[in-house]
Amino acid sequence: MKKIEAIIKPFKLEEVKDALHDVGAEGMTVSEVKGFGRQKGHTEIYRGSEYTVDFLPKIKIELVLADSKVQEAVAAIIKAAKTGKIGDGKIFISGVEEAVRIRTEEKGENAV
Amino acid sequence: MKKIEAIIKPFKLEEVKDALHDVGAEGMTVSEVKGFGRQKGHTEIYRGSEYTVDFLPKIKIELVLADSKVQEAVAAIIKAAKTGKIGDGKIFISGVEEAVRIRTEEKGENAV
Amino acid sequence: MKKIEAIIKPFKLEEVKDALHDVGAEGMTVSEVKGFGRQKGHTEIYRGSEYTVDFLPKIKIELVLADSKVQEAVAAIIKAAKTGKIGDGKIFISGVEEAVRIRTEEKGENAV
Amino acid sequence: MKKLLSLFAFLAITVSALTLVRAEDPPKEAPKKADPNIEQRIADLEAYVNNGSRGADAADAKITSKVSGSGPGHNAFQMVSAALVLFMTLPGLFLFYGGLVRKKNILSVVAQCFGIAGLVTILWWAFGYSFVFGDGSSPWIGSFSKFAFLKDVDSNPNTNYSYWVSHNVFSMYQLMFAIITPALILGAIAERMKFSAVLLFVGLWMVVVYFPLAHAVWGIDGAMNGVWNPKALIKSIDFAGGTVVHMSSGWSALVLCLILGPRLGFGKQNMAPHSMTMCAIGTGMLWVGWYGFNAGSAVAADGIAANAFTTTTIAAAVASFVWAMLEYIIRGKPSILGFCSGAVAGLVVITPACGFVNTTGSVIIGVLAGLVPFLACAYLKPAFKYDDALDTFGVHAVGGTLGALLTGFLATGDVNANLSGDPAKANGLAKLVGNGLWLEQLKAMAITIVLSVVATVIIAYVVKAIVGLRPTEEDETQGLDLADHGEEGYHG
Amino acid sequence: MKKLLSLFAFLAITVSALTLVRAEDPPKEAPKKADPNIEQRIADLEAYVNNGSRGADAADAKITSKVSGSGPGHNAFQMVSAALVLFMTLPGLFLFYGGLVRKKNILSVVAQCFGIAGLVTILWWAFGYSFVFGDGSSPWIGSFSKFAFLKDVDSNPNTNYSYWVSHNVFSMYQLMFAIITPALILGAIAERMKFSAVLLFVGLWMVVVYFPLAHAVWGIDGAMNGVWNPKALIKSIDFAGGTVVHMSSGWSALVLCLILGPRLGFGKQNMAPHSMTMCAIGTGMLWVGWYGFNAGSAVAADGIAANAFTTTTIAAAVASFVWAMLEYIIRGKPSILGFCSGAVAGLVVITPACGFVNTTGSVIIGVLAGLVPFLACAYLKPAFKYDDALDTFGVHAVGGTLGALLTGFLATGDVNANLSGDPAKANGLAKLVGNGLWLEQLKAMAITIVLSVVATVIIAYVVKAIVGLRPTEEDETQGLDLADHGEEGYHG
Amino acid sequence: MKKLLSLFAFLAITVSALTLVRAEDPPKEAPKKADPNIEQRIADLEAYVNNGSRGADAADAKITSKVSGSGPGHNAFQMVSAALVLFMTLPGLFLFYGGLVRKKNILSVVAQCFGIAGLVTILWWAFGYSFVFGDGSSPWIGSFSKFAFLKDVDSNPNTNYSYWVSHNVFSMYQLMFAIITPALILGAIAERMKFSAVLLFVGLWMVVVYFPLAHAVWGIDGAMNGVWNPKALIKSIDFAGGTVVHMSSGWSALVLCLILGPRLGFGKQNMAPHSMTMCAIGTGMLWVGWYGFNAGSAVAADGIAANAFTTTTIAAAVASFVWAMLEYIIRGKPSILGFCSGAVAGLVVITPACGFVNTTGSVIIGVLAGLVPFLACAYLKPAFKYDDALDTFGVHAVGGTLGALLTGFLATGDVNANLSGDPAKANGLAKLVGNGLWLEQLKAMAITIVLSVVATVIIAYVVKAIVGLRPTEEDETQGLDLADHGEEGYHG
Ligand SMILES: Nc1ncnc2c1ncn2[C@@H]1O[C@H](COP(=O)(O)OP(=O)(O)O)[C@@H](O)[C@H]1O
Ligand SMILES: Nc1ncnc2c1ncn2[C@@H]1O[C@H](COP(=O)(O)OP(=O)(O)O)[C@@H](O)[C@H]1O
Ligand SMILES: Nc1ncnc2c1ncn2[C@@H]1O[C@H](COP(=O)(O)OP(=O)(O)O)[C@@H](O)[C@H]1O
Repeated sequence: MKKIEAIIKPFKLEEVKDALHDVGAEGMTVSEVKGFGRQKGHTEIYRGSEYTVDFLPKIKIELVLADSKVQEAVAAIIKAAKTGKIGDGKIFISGVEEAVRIRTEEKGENAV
Repeated sequence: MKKIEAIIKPFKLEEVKDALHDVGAEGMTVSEVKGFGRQKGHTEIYRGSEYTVDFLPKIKIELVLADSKVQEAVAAIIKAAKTGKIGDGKIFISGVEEAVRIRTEEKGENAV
Repeated sequence: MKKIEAIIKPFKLEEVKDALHDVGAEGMTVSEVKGFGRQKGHTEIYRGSEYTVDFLPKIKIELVLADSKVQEAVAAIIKAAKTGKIGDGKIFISGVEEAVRIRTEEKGENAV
Repeated sequence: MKKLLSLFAFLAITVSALTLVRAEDPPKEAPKKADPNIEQRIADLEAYVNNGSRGADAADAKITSKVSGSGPGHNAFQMVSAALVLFMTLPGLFLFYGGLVRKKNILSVVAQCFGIAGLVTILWWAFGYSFVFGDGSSPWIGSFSKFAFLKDVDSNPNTNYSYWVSHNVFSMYQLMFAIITPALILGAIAERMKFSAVLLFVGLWMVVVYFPLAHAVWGIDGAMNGVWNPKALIKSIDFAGGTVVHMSSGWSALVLCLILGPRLGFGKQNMAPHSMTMCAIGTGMLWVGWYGFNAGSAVAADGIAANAFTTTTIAAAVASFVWAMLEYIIRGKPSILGFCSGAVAGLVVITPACGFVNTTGSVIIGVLAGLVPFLACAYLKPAFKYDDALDTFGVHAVGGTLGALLTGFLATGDVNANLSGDPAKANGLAKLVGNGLWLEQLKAMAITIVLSVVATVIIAYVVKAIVGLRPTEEDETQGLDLADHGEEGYHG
Repeated sequence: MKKLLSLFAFLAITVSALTLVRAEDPPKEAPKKADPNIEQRIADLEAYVNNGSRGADAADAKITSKVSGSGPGHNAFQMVSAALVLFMTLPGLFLFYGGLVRKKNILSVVAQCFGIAGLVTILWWAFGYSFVFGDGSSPWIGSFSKFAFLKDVDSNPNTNYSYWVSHNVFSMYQLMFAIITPALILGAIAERMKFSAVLLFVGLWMVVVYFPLAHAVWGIDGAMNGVWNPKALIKSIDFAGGTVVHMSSGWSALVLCLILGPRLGFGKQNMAPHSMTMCAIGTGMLWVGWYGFNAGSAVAADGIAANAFTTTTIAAAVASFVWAMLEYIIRGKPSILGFCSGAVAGLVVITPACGFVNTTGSVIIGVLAGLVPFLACAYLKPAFKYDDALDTFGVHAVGGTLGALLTGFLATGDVNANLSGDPAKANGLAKLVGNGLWLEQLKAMAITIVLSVVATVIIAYVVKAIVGLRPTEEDETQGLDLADHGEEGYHG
Repeated sequence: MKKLLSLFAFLAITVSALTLVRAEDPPKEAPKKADPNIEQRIADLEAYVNNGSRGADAADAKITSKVSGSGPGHNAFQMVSAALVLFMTLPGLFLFYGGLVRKKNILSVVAQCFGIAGLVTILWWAFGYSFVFGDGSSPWIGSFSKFAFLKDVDSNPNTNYSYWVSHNVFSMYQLMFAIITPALILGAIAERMKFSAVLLFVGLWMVVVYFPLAHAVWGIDGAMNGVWNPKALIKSIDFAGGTVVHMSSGWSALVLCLILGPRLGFGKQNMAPHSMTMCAIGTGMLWVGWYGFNAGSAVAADGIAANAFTTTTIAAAVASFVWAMLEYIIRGKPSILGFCSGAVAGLVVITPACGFVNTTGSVIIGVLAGLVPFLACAYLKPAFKYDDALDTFGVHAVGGTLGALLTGFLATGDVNANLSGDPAKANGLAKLVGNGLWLEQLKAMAITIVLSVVATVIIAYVVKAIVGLRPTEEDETQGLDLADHGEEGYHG
């Protein structure tokens, strides 16, 4: 099993979710994160005080899935999340040794 | 060392934490996430506009621990988090190569 | 490629970010998390009800980078995040198999 | 659906019962009266400034008045006061309470407040106002039909209650009290009572508890209206609602929360307020709005209102400070919730007293209001383990009870001439002031508690039988916002 | 920069145009008048209590008055009312609307409300007030110069509009209406109109739509001022702004939102309110502030104000309850937004009627206000797929239109003697009340709709040509808070 | 504990000092006075409408009055005004300031505001009111004992300050000023001063700075009361508190923030407002409440109040617009904080002037209020690097100073006859108006600045010595909410 972590632009979440769903990903977990990268932030001024905000709002999607489905899922994410503008985000893939579904205690690929 | 990531129902956090503590897990990190899975979401209507909310609030617990403690910890999580109803969540286990305690710069299993 | 996950004290974020930037880390993703560890929490009393808050606000920094840069990055984080007081946090390192830049579809170390 | 049906049935029955009310006899042809002379005209104008009665107001008056309508200063004050009391509920109370619940239940508090506002207004219009302020029926209950559908409640003063405030404004002012009183109960049962059950409970409770009690205490021929009813059975006094508002809601709240049982996870899960900031905002609004509640209860912008304004300010500020300083001493940290609770407790305790006690009295009340409810919330509740979620009992029942009693000890004719007015002389109150009045107060308090407790038990079981009281475990766990209203308090 | 320049150009032109206004002729030397005698002095004092005219107020008066200035009760009420109407916009409306937008646009709503407050105040001071309430010019437009720069608008009453309220207070009270009206439009175009475009649009819209319309309806010599203008061309009535405020803003809002087009992602992305709690707070404040709006429109703390206060309360509460109960029946869950929308709809619909209908009329209005706008929001909008983001059209246009019409049917001289006063007799209104008035109402409604729609189309395209209407896609996606104001609503 | 002890010691000492105050001489037996005749009765009623004095108010009056108490319109207005000024602090100011701090310190701002409300009320009751408004002592300080414990402060007017407003209402109205003034200081020292230190500082500051200054400016025999004291030493004028409220708090704030030093991480960490939305809500409430502050300062609902209401509105709206438009020009984006700061600055600058300048004056003030404090906040503060966290100095000190000076130039007898009343003639003010008054203003300003600065230095070091000023680094880092109050602003 692999874990895909995708950092995407917030307003792309719905599309990416649908795309993943279409390729058979049945579960995923998302969180609100802040990203620092090439996309530059902005400056906010509050009266005399100026603050540079380097961190931009991003969404992180985590999903664990069988090795066989990884390529398809990555392709789906790219397709849905790409705007071509800087800041579109990254996808990271790493190995997962075991998965358990708490409700049924199923293990492995059956659990994801 | 292994990393356990458990996605659980929010109101189970206290119990899971206590259970993990009981089996000797001394540290963990939790975050608020949204989950998409078999458990269906709900629909919200604001005057004429209807929105389907597919993502449900979940809690993600991450803890890194020595290989030897993994089984016990997983069992503890399952025991505490299980309600038997859909949406109970998942546990994922993956490898961790190194751990460092910032304060002391201790490394490896001493650091977790 | 490796993934570094660092749990740090919230007010250290700016310093750690700058330190990482200085050693050439061009991207990172941060999230607000709650930590449970040796650092003890506090008690809040609302009229007659007392609540123990075990979870303390922490920041999690995730960054993926080439194997060669890991040591330097870890050192930078430790330097910037250390206060010497309990609760300074942890750094975890694990393997990443693949990385993709969504915008360009670049892969591997070019993508991080 | 069942729940909805029963609610509508309830409304329909009460309203249609009234359509049976026959038209009153046609007004008797009034004998032609004389115009006032110069002296009388001046006296009428002076009456306006002094909030006194016109020559034409006397039952047997032979003259008319050239200023027979409402008077601007008093009417303006009463309208603003009514708006302020509404402000106490919407948004004051729903912020004060809403800030203290968990995020998933914030909207349920809001919906309950709005729902009560709508429901009670309809009841009030249909027969509630008449039931409370329609005189000529009984000391314990007003006339069901006299002012039904607000018939004859127009812009002219009803001199039973005010010489210079429009009758319709008075009725709206009193409506705001009728709205906030049941809304106070919400604090005890927060986070675990179904919306349909809340509405049905409140509808019945108004009819059985509030309307009769308010009539007995404030109706011109009410059994416990010591100040205005020369034939009062109990010579107790309650300026702005220690018994009617705070004791009735507070004691009912205790009973209802016992019947309901504690929230799921009570004592185990962390149920800390989701927004103390919001609670503090609500407190500020309650305090400001309370001026309408207390000073407005003079039903005139006169010296009694001025006195009530003053004592209210002092009691609230002192109690807020005392409560927080007690925490400072005992726990080492003065809390925001302490300041807020103290302020509200001060306002509650001064409520029955504000128009009857002087400044010194208000300081004493402030100190005790910071102390006694603090003890109730901090020690009584944990000791008995009932889940009075937001301390309606601890603050309103304990505070209202304390206030009603203290009024008996501290009331003084110096600040309120009505305490030795004709009705008070007739029924004996005048002699009791400063001299055993507290015994009369005790009687009124006992009646209030008995009525509230007994009626609440019965109504609660009736409601339980019809629509059920609590949501499913799943709904309660998910939160009432989504379960009952299909919305979330915050997004994104 | 271009946008800014055009804004300033606009301001500069309008203001400097006025510097050309020549000084008025010197006031004619008034012939010496006699002091009032005792009888007259008493009559003047009675006039104060009754909100009537002094002897000296008559055009041909030969006596002076010893109470020739403003009167405390009325003036106090009017000042408080003005403050309440401001409270409706800042913070009432920006919370009500702001709670309904997404987090990234909350501040843009706030900024637009504040920006409008500043801009409209400047226009009002320079010439707007004069344009609306300066008489002697035309039935369709006020005098451009009579009260320019608020010249001669001092603390003495302008008896055209009130016997006892200071002229300057009246002008500030009316300013608050002029501020909230364009701010209502913001609901339809929320989240997708540039700040510069909003300001420019509002500036032009005030001059072309609001000022003329307000003059025609409320100016003493206005074409549609049935109550006060003996020569009214259309004998319609509008107590507190059904046409002037709600229809004008509501219909303009629809047109503008159609021209703007829907928000990016409309119908696809989840655009749920970022804080229903905030929306509910705003609703409570709007309701409370609306008492200033409606009762204050009597421009006196008199019986008409009292009536308006009462009908406003009932309509709001009933409509709130009805809207939510409709949802309960149809969807199974009464929503907080339903309670809030219903309350606001009730307030909108009663606005033109509040000083003219009785309690029964207000219940009818409450029921219909809960029903008709509900249908518009829940079914009309989805059917036609226009993006009236926060339902300005559904609530204000539909509600205002409904209210203006219902006023025609339900108005009754019983609660407002002015409906059969001298001007109303002169122009024929007196006969129309209860007897075909709705046809006059229809005329006024038609004129309001035509003016609003046509003018909005033209102004929108003018603004589009000068500064453009919409932000870039990137700005809209990022949110207007950062794009237009460089700030975020919440941190940390 | 130490801190707490010293606080209580402070309270105890001040209060017990008063118990030594001996009972006043028994009131002299008043000679029997005649009843008023018809003419006098009418004149008294006219006096009510005109806010004039009754025949019986004259020092040597030989007649009584039939309207000797308070008058409804004025009293109503004053009570509402007092409530509005309280609304400015709770919740207005704590939202305005609280929105601007970081999340971890929001409750500390709330607690400080509530704590001040409680503490100052107790001081006010014990001796503060007497110290300010008790006459007969000295031009620089009031009588310590005359009205101690609010003795003799009842519902009858104290004609030194108002003919028609109840004395107790006046005292509560002024209490609200005494509460908000030290609360303004909190803006400069936010996020880094211990709660115990804040309370102790404020307690001392009230006694040393506020009470004397308020007496000198507003006491009937105050040294700088140009309008009312025929023997004023300095003929300066200050309608609603440019010197007493804004300069005193603003200059003290600067000094205190310099002594405290900057927040940990100042200039390095991001300290952006945690909720600009909340700040904007607070601004709206401050604006609305300010009508009570400014118009209420007429202590009557008369033409002067009307004028103050008008100038306040215009100055606030214009300044808000100007500040934001300056940002628009200079930075390309008008900010919400700009609109808010401008509005508050406009309100501050018009405060001393509102009852003395006309509409044109208020426009000038509005423009300068948008400009000068903007420059102070945007350029002066960064240049000097002091950490005036929420710009109390930039807005209140700079604005108050500007306002006090502009009042000297723009005041005109046309809008306020008191500028040429008997006392003003006696002390020479009448001649100075429009003619060198600004020099007198300068004197008053200098005295205010010197007193504030010197006293603050001393008090700050005294407090530092007793309880210490700053929290530990750990506490400050964690946030004062948890450290000082054991609560968090938001959960879940
Ligand atoms: N090395 C990295 N490790 C973790 N997250 C990263 C890394 N690089 C980029 N990111 C995440 O991806 C987001 C987009 O990256 P950015 O450099 O701004 O744009 P792009 O990927 O289009 O070049 C960042 O905001 C950050 O959240
Ligand atoms: N493949 C997956 N990858 C990551 N998270 C998942 C995955 N599947 C499920 N989850 C997480 O687990 C939660 C519970 O899953 P769900 O399918 O609803 O119930 P159950 O696990 O009981 O079948 C989801 O809300 C989601 O957060
Ligand atoms: N085994 C672990 N797995 C995951 N996170 C951990 C673990 N141990 C500690 N942490 C995180 O590190 C933070 C600091 O740990 P703590 O034990 O309080 O202090 P220290 O690291 O200085 O001993 C914790 O709050 C938690 O977020």
